[in-house]
This record gives sequence, C-alpha cells and structure tokens, in this order.
Amino acid sequence: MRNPFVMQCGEFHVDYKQDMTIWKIARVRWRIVTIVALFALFPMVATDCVVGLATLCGIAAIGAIGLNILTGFTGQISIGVGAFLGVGGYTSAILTTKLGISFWIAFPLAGLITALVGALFGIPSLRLKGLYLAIATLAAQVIILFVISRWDSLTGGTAGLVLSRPQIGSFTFMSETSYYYLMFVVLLITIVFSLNLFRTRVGRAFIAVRDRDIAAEVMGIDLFKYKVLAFFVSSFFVGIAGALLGHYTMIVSPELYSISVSIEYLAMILVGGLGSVFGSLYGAVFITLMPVVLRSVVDVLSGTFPGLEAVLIGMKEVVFGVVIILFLVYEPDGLNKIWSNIKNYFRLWPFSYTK
Amino acid sequence: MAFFLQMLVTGIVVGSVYALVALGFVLIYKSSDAINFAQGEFLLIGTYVCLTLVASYNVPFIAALLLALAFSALLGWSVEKVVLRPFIGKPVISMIMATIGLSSVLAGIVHIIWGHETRVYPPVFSEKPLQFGEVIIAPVYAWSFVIVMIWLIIFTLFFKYSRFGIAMRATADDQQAALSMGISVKTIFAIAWAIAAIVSAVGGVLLGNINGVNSSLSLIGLKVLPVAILGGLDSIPGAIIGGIFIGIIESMTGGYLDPLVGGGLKEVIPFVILVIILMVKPYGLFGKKEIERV
Amino acid sequence: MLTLNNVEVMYNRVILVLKGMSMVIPEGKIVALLGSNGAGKTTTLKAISGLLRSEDGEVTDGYIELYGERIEGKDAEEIVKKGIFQCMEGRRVFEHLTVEENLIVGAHTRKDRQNIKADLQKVYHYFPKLHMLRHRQAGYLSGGEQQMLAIGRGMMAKPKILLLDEPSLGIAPLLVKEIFSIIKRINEEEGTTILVVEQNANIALSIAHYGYIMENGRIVMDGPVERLLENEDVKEFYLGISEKGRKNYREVKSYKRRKRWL
Amino acid sequence: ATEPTKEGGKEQGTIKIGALFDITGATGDVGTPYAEGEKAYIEYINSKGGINGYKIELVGQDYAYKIPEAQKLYQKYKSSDKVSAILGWGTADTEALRQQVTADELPFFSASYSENLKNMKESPYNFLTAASYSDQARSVLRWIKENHTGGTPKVALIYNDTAFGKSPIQDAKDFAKEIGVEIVDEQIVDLKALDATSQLLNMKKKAPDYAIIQQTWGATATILKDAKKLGIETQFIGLNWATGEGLLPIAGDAAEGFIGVVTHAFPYEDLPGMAEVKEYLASKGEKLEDKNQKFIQGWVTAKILVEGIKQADDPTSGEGIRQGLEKIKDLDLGGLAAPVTFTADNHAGTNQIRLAKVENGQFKVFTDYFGY
Amino acid sequence: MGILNVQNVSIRFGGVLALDAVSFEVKEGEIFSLIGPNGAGKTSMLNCISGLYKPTEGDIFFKGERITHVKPHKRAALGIARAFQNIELFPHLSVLDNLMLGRHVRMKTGVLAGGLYWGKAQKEEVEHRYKVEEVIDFLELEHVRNVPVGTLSYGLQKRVEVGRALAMEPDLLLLDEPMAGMNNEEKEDMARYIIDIHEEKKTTIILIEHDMGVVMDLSNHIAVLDFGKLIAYGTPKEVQTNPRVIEAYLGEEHAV
Ligand SMILES: Nc1ncnc2c1ncn2[C@@H]1O[C@H](COP(=O)(O)OP(=O)(O)OP(=O)(O)O)[C@@H](O)[C@H]1O
Ligand SMILES: Nc1ncnc2c1ncn2[C@@H]1O[C@H](COP(=O)(O)OP(=O)(O)OP(=O)(O)O)[C@@H](O)[C@H]1O
Ligand SMILES: [Mg+2]
Ligand SMILES: [Mg+2]
Repeated sequence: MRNPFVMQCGEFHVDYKQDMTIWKIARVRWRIVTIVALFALFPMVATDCVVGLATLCGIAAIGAIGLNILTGFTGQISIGVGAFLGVGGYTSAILTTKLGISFWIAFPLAGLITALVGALFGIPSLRLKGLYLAIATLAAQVIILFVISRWDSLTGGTAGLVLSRPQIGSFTFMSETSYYYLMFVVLLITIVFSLNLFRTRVGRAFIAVRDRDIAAEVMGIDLFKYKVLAFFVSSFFVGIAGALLGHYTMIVSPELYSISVSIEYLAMILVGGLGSVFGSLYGAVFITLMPVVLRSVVDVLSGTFPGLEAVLIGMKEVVFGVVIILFLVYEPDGLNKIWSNIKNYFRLWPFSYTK
Repeated sequence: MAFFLQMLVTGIVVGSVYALVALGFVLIYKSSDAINFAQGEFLLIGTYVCLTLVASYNVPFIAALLLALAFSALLGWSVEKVVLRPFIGKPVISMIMATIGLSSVLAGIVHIIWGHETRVYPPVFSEKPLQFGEVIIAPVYAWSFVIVMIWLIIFTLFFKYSRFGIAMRATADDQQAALSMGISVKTIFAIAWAIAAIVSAVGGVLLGNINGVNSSLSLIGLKVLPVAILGGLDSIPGAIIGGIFIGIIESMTGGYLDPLVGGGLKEVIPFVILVIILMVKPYGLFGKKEIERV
Repeated sequence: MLTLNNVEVMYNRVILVLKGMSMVIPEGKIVALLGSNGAGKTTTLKAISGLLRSEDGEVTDGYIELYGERIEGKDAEEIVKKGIFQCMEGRRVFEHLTVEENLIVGAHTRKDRQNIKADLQKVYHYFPKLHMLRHRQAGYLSGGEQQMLAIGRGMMAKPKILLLDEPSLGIAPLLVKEIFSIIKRINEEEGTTILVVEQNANIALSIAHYGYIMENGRIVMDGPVERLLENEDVKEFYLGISEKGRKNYREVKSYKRRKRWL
Repeated sequence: ATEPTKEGGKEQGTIKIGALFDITGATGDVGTPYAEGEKAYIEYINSKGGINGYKIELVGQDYAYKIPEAQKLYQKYKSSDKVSAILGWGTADTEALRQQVTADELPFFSASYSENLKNMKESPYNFLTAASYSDQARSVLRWIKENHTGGTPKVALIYNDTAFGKSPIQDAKDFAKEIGVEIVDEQIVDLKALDATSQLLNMKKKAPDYAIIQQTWGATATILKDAKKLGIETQFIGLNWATGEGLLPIAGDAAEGFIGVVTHAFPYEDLPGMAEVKEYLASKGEKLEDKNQKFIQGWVTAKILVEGIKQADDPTSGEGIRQGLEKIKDLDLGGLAAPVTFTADNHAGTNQIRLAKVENGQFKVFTDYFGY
Repeated sequence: MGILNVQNVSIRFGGVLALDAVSFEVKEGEIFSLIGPNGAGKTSMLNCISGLYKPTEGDIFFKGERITHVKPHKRAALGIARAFQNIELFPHLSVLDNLMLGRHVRMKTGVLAGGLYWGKAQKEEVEHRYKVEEVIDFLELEHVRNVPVGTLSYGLQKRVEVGRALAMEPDLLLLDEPMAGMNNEEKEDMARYIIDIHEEKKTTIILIEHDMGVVMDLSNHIAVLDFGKLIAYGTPKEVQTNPRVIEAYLGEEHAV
C-alpha cells in the first residue's frame, strides 16, 4: 500500500493527454477541490461585511486577471484599465436601464463591447511598445472618460447612471451572500479559462510576443493580430469585472474609473506576480484588503492615542507603501513566487538545493 | 492676431512648467530605464521644505531655495539608497512598482508633517504682469521658461561629455555590463535620483507660486508623464520641446476649439495628438530607438 | 596572483553550479579555461569579477584571492578598481552609445584621465575598423565588430587581469586569428595577465601558457599547454583530431567515445 | 444599534453614526476641518449628556475621496457597526451610495449639495442641509437681476467637468431665462488647471458683467489671478466651495472684490450660534480664530442630524431618525446657517444663502439670508 | 528553378550598403552555405529571406512565388523556418513550450476553444505534442523537456533553437551560426543533427557558419559575401581555391 503521508514523488503518466493536465498529481487535484469548496462555503460563516469585502476582492481579481493577460502575459503595459472597467460598467448599465435588457444578456455583452473597445485602443500596439504603448492606453483612459462624461443622453454625463442588482425570476441578488456566489462563479470560470488559455496555442503565442517578438513573428505569429487579440481578451475580462462591479455598487459614474483605479490594478498584478493567474488573485486580494486592514489598525490605535489621529492616518499611507516595497525587495516576482518558493522549500526539504 | 499670440505665448510658458516637471522623469529614465511614479511627491516635498523655510523661519527666498535643493538632493540620494538599491539588476517593472510604493510612503510623510491645508508662498515673484505688446505673461511663468532653458543647456552638456553622464547612459543600456566596466551602478542611481529630486523641487517651487501648495500638487506628476513620452523618454531636449508643444496645443485647443464644443477638449486633445504623433514616431520626437537586431 | 580555492557557487539559493573549483592564475601569463557548454566557465569568471550578485548567484564556499587578499563577495566596481576586468560573454556593448563612448566608458574607473586620449588611439591602432566606425551606434555593428569593441573596451580599462569570455564567438576565421594575436600582443606588450575562456581550443591553446579543463563545475585536468596538447582526450574532444588527423564532419560517428576523465 | 443599559432609567444606550471623511484625498484641505467640525459637535452634545438619554457615537474614517473605499467603509458601518445614519462628503460617493442607503433605510447627510438629491423618489434618504448648488446659483442670479443697473445683466458660467461642477449649470440656465438674465458664455476650467488664460480670453470676447464660478479654491484662485493679469472687469461670484478663507492666500490681491456665496458662517462673525462653538472650543483649550468656515459647516451638519435624532420617536433606527428629521421645522441655527425645514416630501432644508465680498483680504458678509 | 531565388537584393541602412545587388539560387534539397567576414551582410540576407528586413531593391522568390513583400509570419506558414545567430528563445517558457510554439502555424485552436480546452483543442494539443516529442527525441533534449530555456547552458539553448525551427517542419531551414560557442565535441553533434535533418526530412538548409571545417564538409554549394557583395559562388572546392575568397575571408590556412 502507498504510504498515505507522502506526496507522490514523480509523475507516472502513460500518455501525453495526462501529462498535459493542469494539476498533474491526484493529491494536488484534491487539494484544489477542497480549496474551492472552502471558498464556496465561506459566506455561511462570515459576516456580511466580510462577504462584501470578499466580493470586492473577487471582482478585482477578475479584472486583474484580465489586465495580467495583457500586461503580464503579453508584455503590453496598460494604464487604461480604469476606463475599460468603466466601459463594462456603463455598457451593462445602459443596456439594462435604458434598453431594459436582462442582466444575463447585458453582462456578456458588456464584456464583448469592452473587448471591442479594448481592441480598438490596442491598434497603436502596431507601432508602440513598452512605456510608449502604456501612454497610448493612458490616452484611452482620458478619451473614454471624456466621452462618457460628455455623452449625457446615453451615459447620464458626469452624474452617472444608477443600476440595479441582477434578478433570476423573482429572486434578486440583493444580499451580500447571493452576490458573492454570482461573483464566485464568474471568478472560477475566469480562472479556469485563463489557465487553459495559457497552456494552448493562443496563450503560448501571447507569451512569445512578450518574450521575443521578432522571433515570434518568424515562428509564424502575426504580431499585430495577437497584440490586438490580447487587448481584446484582456478587455473582455476587465469589462466583465466592470459590469459586475457596477451592478454590485449599483452606480456607474466617471469618477469611479479614474487613473488611480488603473494604477491600483497595475499594483495588483505587480504585487501578485506578472504573468501568473493566481498571482493576479493574490494581488487583488492584497491591494483590496490592505487599506481596510490598515484602517482598522488606525481605528484601534487612534482610540488608544486620540491625539495622534492625523499622524496615524499619514502612517497608513506610509505603511502601505513600505509593505509594497518590502514585498518587491523580498520577491520581485510577486506573491505568487513567494508562494511557490514556500512550496519548493517543503518539496525539497530537508535538502536545500537541487542538482 | 493678438489673441493668437497670447494663446501661443501662454502655451509656451505653461508648457515650460510641464517641461520642468517632465525633466525629472527623463533623468531617472536615462539612468535606470524606469519611470518614477513618486516624481510628484519629490516635487511636493521640495516645495514644502522651501515654503517652510520662507514662511516659518523667515529665511530669504533664494537661501531657502538653495537649502531646499540641497535637502532634495539628499532626499533623492537617500531614497535611492534605502528604497531602490535592492532593485538594481531586477526587472524594470518591479522598480516602477517600487516607486508607486514610494509615492505612497512620501505622501504619508507629507501628510504627517504638513497636513492638508493649502499653503501659499509669500509673494516671491512680482505680481505685476509682464507686457509684451499685447501679450501678457505672469512673471512666474517667464521665470520657468528661463529656468527650463538653463537646465536644457546644463543637462545636454552633462550627458554628452561628462564621465558620469556617459556612464549613466551606459547604465540605462545594460546594468550588468555597466557593472563589469567598474561603474558603480549604485552611485550612478544615487546621482540620478538626487538630480531628479533637485529638478523636481525647482518645478515644485514654481508651481507652488502659481497655485499654492497642497498635497494634490503631486498629481501634476501624472499629468506631465505624456510630455516626457512625447519628447522621447530619455531625451532632455525632448522633454522640453514636448512640454512646450503640449502647452501650446492645450492653449490653442482651449482658445479655438473649446468655444465650439462647450469646453473640456483642452484636457483631451493633447492625448489624441500624442497618440497620433507616436504612431508616426514610436519613440517620441527624440527618444532613443530600441535597437532590435537578430 | 589570482587564486580560486574550492569555490562553490549557487544560483537562486538552489542551483549549485561550481562544485569546488580551484585554479591559479600566475602573473603575466595567459591562462585558457576550456570546457563543454554549461560546465560553469562563465560562472567562474563572474565569481571572480563580482558579477554574480546581479544574477542572484553567490559564492557559498571556498575563497578567491588576489595577491593574498580575499575578493569573493566584493562589489563588481571594487574588483574592477583592483584591476580585474571582464569582457562578458555575448559582447554586451552599450547599444545606444557610440563606439567611442563605449570605449570611454571602459576607462570609467581610471585615475589617469589625461592618458585616455592616447589609449583611445592605441585601441584604434589595434583595431583600425573601430576607428572607421567610431561615431556609429554600437548596437548596429555586426557581431565581429562588437567583439572588437568589447575587447577594446577591456584595453581601455588598463586592467592587471583581463578576463575574456569566448572572444572568438561568431568571429570569422581570419579575424579570430587576428584577435588572438592581439590578445597575445596585449599580454606581451602591456604585461596584462589574461584568463581566456574559449570553445575554440585550437586557437586558445596556441597562445596560452597554461590550460585548465573544466567539466560539470570542477576542474578535471590542468597543466602547461604543451602537456595538454599531448593528451589523447584533449586532442579528440577539444581539438577534433583523431589518430587519422582531422575528421570530416560528414563522417562523424553516431556513437560517442566517453571521456576518460569523467 | 442600542444596548439598553438601565430599564426605565435615563440612560438608554448608544446611537452610532457613520461618517466618511476626506482627510488625505483630493479634497482633504476642506475635508479635514469639516470632519473636525462634525466630530466636535458630537463630542459637545455628548458632554451635555447626549440626546434623550442616548449617547451618540461617531464612527468615522478617512476614505481619501476614493469611491471604492467609501463603498467598503459603508459596508462596514452598516454591517459591523450597525449605524443608524451616515454623514457623507463628496458628490460622487454620495451618488454611489444613494441606492444602498435607500435599501438600508439610512438617512444620509452629504456635504455635496447636488440638486438631484432633492428628488424624493430616487433618494428618499438623502437630506440637504444647505441650499443646493442650483439654489445657490438661482439666488445669485436673483441678486444680480435685482442689483444690476443698466440693461439686461450678462452672465458667464465657469465650472469643471465633474458631477460637482456641472450640477447647477442646467438649472442656472433655465432660471436665468425665466427671470430675464442673459447667459452669454460658459467656460470649463479643470479643477487642477494651472492656467485659465484661453478660457478667460474667450469669455472676455462676450464681455459678461458677471461670472458665476462653481469650483474649489485652487481653480477659483487661478481664474481670479489670470483675470487680473488680463485686466478683465467682470464681477466674479463663487458658489459655496469657491468661497472660504482658503481662497484668500492663494489668490492674493486678485481676490479683492470677489463675491462669494456663504452657506455657513465664518468663525469671526458675531452670531448667537457661535456661543456653543466657543464653549466647546474653550473646554478643549482651543480658540475660535484657529477654526475656519468648513469647521462651522461640519458642526452645523452634525447639529441638524442630532436635532433629527432628538425629534425621533425611535432614534435607534435609520427609519426612525428619518421620521424625526422630517419633523424639523424652521430649525434656528443661531445664524450659523439658514434655518432648516424638512418634511416628508421635501428633504431640501433651505434655499437661502448670504453673500460676502472680499475687502482688505477678508470676506465681509453684506446680505442677510435670502432665497430666490 | 531552385526553391529559393534571390535576385539583385540590396539593402541600405542610413549610409551603409549592407547588401549590394546580391543574387543567388538555392536548389531544392541542398545544404547551401553563406560565408563571409563579419559585417559582410550574411545575417541581413537571412533577415531579407525571413522577411524581417525589406530589401531596398531586388526580389526574392520562394518556390517560384514572389515573397519580397510578404510579412514574416506568412513566410513561416509558407515553410521558411529559422534559427537565430544570437539566441532568440522564449526564456520563461519550457523547452516543450518553445517547441510547441514552433508548431504554431500548423495548429488552429483559437481563444475560445483554447480557454475551454474541450474536444478538438485538447486533441490538437496532444497530436502536436507527438510531433514535438519526435524533435525532442531527435535532438536528445529529453532531460530538459520541462526546464525553462532561460536557465539552460548556451549549447543546449542553441540546440533548442534549432529544434524550434525543426518543429515547424519547414521546407527551407535557415541556420545562422548554429555552432558558434560550441566546443569541438558539440560541433560534431550539431553537424550530425544537421546532416540527419537534411537526409531524413529532405529539408533544404541555408547555413551561415564561421567554422570552415563544418562549412566545407557539409555544403553542396557556398556563396561568399564581402562588404555586401557576392564575391564568389560554387562548390566547396571551387570556393576554397578562389583567391578573392582567400584574401577576404579564409586566409591561407583554410585554403587548399
Ligand atoms: N542566472 C542563472 N540562474 C540559474 N542557473 C544558471 C544561471 N546562469 C547559469 N546557470 C547554470 O549554470 C550552469 C553553468 O553555466 P555557465 O554559463 O557558467 O556555463 P559555461 O561553462 O559558461 O557554458 P557555455 O560554454 O555554454 O557558455 C548551467 O547549467 C546554467 O544552466
Ligand atoms: N538594422 C540595422 N540598422 C543599421 N545597420 C545595420 C542593421 N543591420 C545590419 N546593419 C549593418 O549591416 C552590416 C551587415 O551586418 P550583418 O549583421 O548582416 O553582418 P554579418 O555578415 O551577419 O556579420 P557577422 O558574421 O558578424 O554576424 C553591418 O555593418 C551592420 O552594422
Ligand atoms: Mg559561458
Ligand atoms: Mg551575422
């Protein structure tokens, strides 16, 4: 009988199909199922406030995965995510409130339309690279927000639009828990989809474009097509996240999608790990929760030291920055790398190196 | 015609303020290929230090400015030492992220020390507008134009001929190879950051004289990023011409297009033009081309 | 003058590459370091020149001494100041700098700045082609031109010890000969000690005084060049000569003879 | 929520109020004194023994003018702190939370006086404690109409491209038409503008007699300084966020003659309502001179909410407080602000303002409260 | 007509005439070598053939079709594959994925199918995996199959580079100094691989190499470039004895 306490030490696969599954070892698969189940059950025990935060984290994670597809996997830095979230949110808002279309149709359409807008603003990638391309996406941010705040008849202008929570039959996703599940399903699909994407042809091509575009071209990859495609796919998920967020907060307005949102998302994937699906998830959780945690610390402390409140509020920002920097110093490849280093350490333990 | 001239001159002088701030980006980029998102905070701190000296300690303006510049240099130097040192040789993107973290730290410190109120310089530059024919300029702006031209000359010479200038460019090209030349990449970075902080502080002091100082002044950093890009991220003349160019476009749009559409285009059009120009010149007006050979 | 004793190098805290590497580089001599791909030659050079750190590698055991002074773990710039200069694998010229600026950067650490002009001329004298190209951006030079530039840059530093990593890589045969003769001249005329890592064993051994052969992170054989040249294995695996003289590549057998030292 | 401590005794428990402060965000300069004012009044009222035996606890945190942060905070106030009402701040976050406070039945006081908050159908839990931006503009137009000599007054509007900036514009245009004031020009000046030369020169071509500014201090100062530089003669009139002590040092000389809408009193005014403020500050060892108008504004806002709690039959629930607030009639604020009245179908407390003119570097109020 | 026809190709960079009216023909199924001193324009010639450079003048025909203005990725689909002079692998991907990328043009899966990884997409991946395993087997890369190529030693990377081109199953294989940086033993291995490719798959090969032993032993025909000009063309024997070639490139030693 196999010793139940040790991890299977090798991969014994008899065909390539098996060798190509995402999680190759049965125990790992079980572990994944357990984790998913835990997350599915978690709202049963958590307070509304915690579930609400988890929902925001999850939505951010969907957007971050979207951004990571573009920036982490395809190497095209974007500082326009904020506006693309907006496109998603507004599309769904306009479709549901102005045209009375059901959320369930508007939601995927929001993704699709954002994807198209994204692809449109991806056209400069024909010529631009790196930070120069990043500025083109910043231009997208500015232009999209300008259009949104000016097209009053469609978007409600600077005041924005108010939208409602989705419904199935007579059931409305009004409670925190119900919306959490909605987010959870979408997040799961997003994760599985992107994991699959990056072990097949198109995903590989994205990475190739990022690593060595000239070589990629000579391998038969149409650079322009794949760059724009990356904008398309990425914006699809960002749009989906935008729509989810819009229906969660029940409002869309231009001020919700400012440049600082874009930078926040960039921070998520950088802290989480560029080019890593799970990294996006960790990063999203980290960046979403960190201010909340710091704020409660400030809250507790300023109860103890009432005079120091102003200092503490400043300290909150300082600590936030310091934590980010420490993370990067300690592990520039992000949270995901830290996690896999920990895993590797235990995998190799008690030996400290390979070879 | 007078209107046109006024728009043109306003564009040039406002643009030179942009250029002043954009220079900070360029200096960092030139040595490390990274964008410094904490540029705005450098600017803010330099301004606050100068302001505090002038307003609270009654130091004469010029002396206060020099002290503030010295302080900024020290700040840039130590920030590099403490925060950015570990990122030498690491991917540029993590260095960029670190500067985002840094901006949060500095913003927090500014809040703790100087709070939130808008503070104002005692009048340093004369309030009396300069009049050239029918064109009117506020003296602060005229000064920023002059200063930007001085920087232009100093930095062009520095990067072309001085030992450290060339070493800085070498470092930006290939850090590891620079190390192998015996170039102390640390020193190079420290110098670059110190200079960038000085340049920002000068920009900040001028801006502070225009609109007062409060923490949202640091947002100018982001606003000016496109300027640096337009000129070409590593080009000193690029930053200056880019700044003036964007200044003029803004001013012209404001003067001629905004009345037609009810305003607001002034903030957007520069971006549209920026993208169009980049499509033709993908590395900005004067940026170095990425050399791609196989 | 330069001694490596039992040096171990690890990358990323997990990958052990050098496994007790020892060698001695005598003053004023040319030493050749040969070895198959991935043996750790480049790693050895980087361990000496202090460039490991920027790749997340470190010397975990043993020591490196220059004139009896421990230098392992020192910063690269300090080591250059002490007179060790590495020409890195793959040339690594500064692409956006002109040829001349590249050369000037090579002299970055030198104190005697007034002599730089003269040395520049000396480099142009050794490599007239570089003089022709002096205002060109180095990134657009062809491979061979870049290689000359990289060596010229090394000369500009006036090092006591010059570490060359595969100087013949991608160089046309005539030029290889020329470059190696220049290396020899530098050694003879300037008295520079040279450690050269090479795949082209023929040419490396033709100018070297002493050779080391490394496999898998260790030195497996060393000796004066004359002795190495007599070794059967060296002949077969590094010089490509069998008993019958040079082999025709078309007749290479599909089976391999094993090296005796492994 | 409440925990009754003594059956039938005087002490009833604690009523929690949530607050969103902007300390570190884009509007931190005015947000901070406003927050202090709110906190001060709550502390003051507690030191007086609370309201009807209830202590009031203000749970407030900095949201840095970021809407997602406001969302998260709101979530926390609602579900962990179980607050009964919210003191909000900016236009965007007020909009963002409007539906949720409705669903959760929590009265919401914002420092943003958008006209659309008056809409009882869409925002039945939002209360306006001062004249809405539109009302301010209307009152200003009324004042112009009545005081202008020589022909139809020509007015320009200067604002920024945000929900805050645009909020009064349409209403102002409609009202001007109605009373016979001509709107000759509109200019958009960004909140962070370094320069407004092009806008002012364009405006100059239309030669307006007056220009109404809906901006914050920074942009207002830019406008005034550039107008002075260009020698523009127009009388500038700013709505409440353009007005305040903070404008003066930035604009310097250029502020002389500027007219501002005053919704809340300046601390240096001698008014009956100041007594309480002075008493509170004295107990803290602070002086009125160190406070500014935004402090008073925060103080008054909190005071109105507390009055609602006082009037409520069930002060422990949001719904109860709303009913209490709707009983408020002509609440005299001792001149600190215009008297406030709420009813079941009107949550706009007042439409009255005062005007002040900058003379010798200080705002001098020169009208009494008036509406349109 | 050969598989590749280069007619009068010139290319200019600023003031540099990197190729000066070069014409030659590569016959189907041969090993064709391009030699010349550093900076002669050999790599530029390959860049023109694979489409990375647009000739300033002249035309290139592949299988009789004019491809002068065809985009590089289309040329890959037509059957031109290339291994680069300086390693151009995808450093963060494993050897396996690098080779799978070589199969890119032969695969079809799109975004949706790939993301769902269902039915056809999965079948296709597995199918092509077999082809790639063949190449791995052929170049003896089994032991590093799942290692990110960035951490491999130079020699191995070169081999992966060739493998990636092979995975494309090209009709014309361009090899730019595949043996640079290898020791004698490894060169022998690489030579054997090249001969095997040539014999087993009947692939036409254009080879740039500075090791004259290799070039002379392997090639059917050789073209010599100097300063962008074609100075000689012929069989190894002919080229080796050509005085211009000896003077410009070979030196006395390699001349026979
Ligand atoms: N930065 C690095 N991180 C991890 N492993 C590395 C790194 N650099 C080198 N290695 C590994 O160290 C070993 C030795 O590499 P090194 O470059 O020293 O070999 P070499 O003898 O110079 O080979 P070549 O002749 O191919 O240049 C190789 O197996 C390589 O994979
Ligand atoms: N993109 C480019 N821009 C400018 N000049 C170029 C470019 N590509 C090549 N050159 C120039 O063209 C000439 C030929 O270069 P090429 O790389 O083709 O030489 P090569 O024959 O491959 O040399 P080597 O054997 O050293 O690799 C060189 O002088 C080089 O500087
Ligand atoms: Mg090596
Ligand atoms: Mg070449």
